[in-house]
Amino acid sequence: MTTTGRLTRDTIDASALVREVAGPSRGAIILFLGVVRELNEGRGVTGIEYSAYEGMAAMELRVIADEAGGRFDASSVAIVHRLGELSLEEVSVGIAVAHGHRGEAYEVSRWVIEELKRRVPIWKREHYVDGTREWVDPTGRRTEGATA
Amino acid sequence: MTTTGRLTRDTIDASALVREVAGPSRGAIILFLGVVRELNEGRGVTGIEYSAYEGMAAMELRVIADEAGGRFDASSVAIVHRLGELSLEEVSVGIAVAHGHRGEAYEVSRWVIEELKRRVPIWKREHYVDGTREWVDPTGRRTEGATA
Amino acid sequence: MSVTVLLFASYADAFGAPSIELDLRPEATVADVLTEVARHPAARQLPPRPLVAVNQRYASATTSVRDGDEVALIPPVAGG
Amino acid sequence: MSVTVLLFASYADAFGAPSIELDLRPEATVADVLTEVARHPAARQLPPRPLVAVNQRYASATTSVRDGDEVALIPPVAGG
Repeated sequence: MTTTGRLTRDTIDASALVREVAGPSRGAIILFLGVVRELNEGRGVTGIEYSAYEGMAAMELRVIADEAGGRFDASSVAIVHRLGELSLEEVSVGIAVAHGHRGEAYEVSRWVIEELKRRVPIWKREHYVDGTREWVDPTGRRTEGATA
Repeated sequence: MTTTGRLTRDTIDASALVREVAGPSRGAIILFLGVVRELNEGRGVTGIEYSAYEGMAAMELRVIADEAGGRFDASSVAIVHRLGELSLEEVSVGIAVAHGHRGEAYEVSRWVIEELKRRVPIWKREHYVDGTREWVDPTGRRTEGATA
Repeated sequence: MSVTVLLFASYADAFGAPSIELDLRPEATVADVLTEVARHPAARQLPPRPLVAVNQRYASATTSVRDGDEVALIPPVAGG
Repeated sequence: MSVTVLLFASYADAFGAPSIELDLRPEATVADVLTEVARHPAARQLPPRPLVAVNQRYASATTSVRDGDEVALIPPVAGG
């Protein structure tokens, strides 16, 4: 059983991630890829800049991978999150899960991405077609310029 | 929006499948891979031989991809199923789904593999470590030698 | 009319052939196909009501079978 | 004691710095950290109770902060 979580500044290699979790006892592999989209809430995006509290984020990724591996017996999990400047269609996060059975593989995969979004200290600043940049706050609050 | 479904006798290229569905409007990609396992219901497996009613199976794969694409607006779906003799750890089926949102991508992916298993006329004969071979019947009935 | 019924996987093994020829009345249905198939000794190795496809689509008992149609018996599928 | 509080992303922008120094009483808690942070004019750009990590783990208001601990304010996370 493999469980790994890490940050990278390099392009994410999806095939390598799949190979990390594959094994002869695991008949189902799910790979989740998050990709930079051209539109977010109706605004044209040209790229995204990801940053992190690196030590803590790397540790949280490892903890999530370990917890996911233990949640369902014998699931292998590899998580990698990209940092730095990403262009459209680049992969920001890759999660590979392998399990003996597909139902569990789907469940683990979904759990990992939701936990990652909930607790790993990573931030993104979107760059828009109009030249502006803004930190994305999934809680819906605008941090900058929020004071009257 | 891409939707494709097909059979192949070649190794399934997971990265190529992902590229087929990727696009700047689709932020989430799910790749499902089915892999030949070394054990099935406690019996040691050395390989699997897949065969199909090829014309109908190819058509059903295309229909499932199209239905999946239409089920959730703007999802791209590529399905490929391998035929022939496969060794342990080889990929028997690959399903790539891309969507603007991950929730839908997971749902579509899961729906496709369940439909494929339910209705596409593909059969597999497992080869066991003891040298025997048997057609797998997921309905639990043994076809061969079932008569008294 | 004579209809060729395609056989696959365990069904082909049971019949020892990739297809069988059936002699059917002209206005036949899938139910007639199954009745004729059941006369064959090898049919004892099949389920009581095997799935049938006509022209590469799953058919019901009442689906018509015409001269020249592609008819197939579909063993329990096991893709994935 | 003096504690360095790490700032990231929008919080670093708000304070115009990657960290701030706080002067805390020796037996301090995360609640004390937040009270001191709130005195800073830039804190008006933060939520009322920002998340805090102590030694790279999420902390509650009652978590102790000791000399040498790594303290950080965590903006709403947006990974994925």
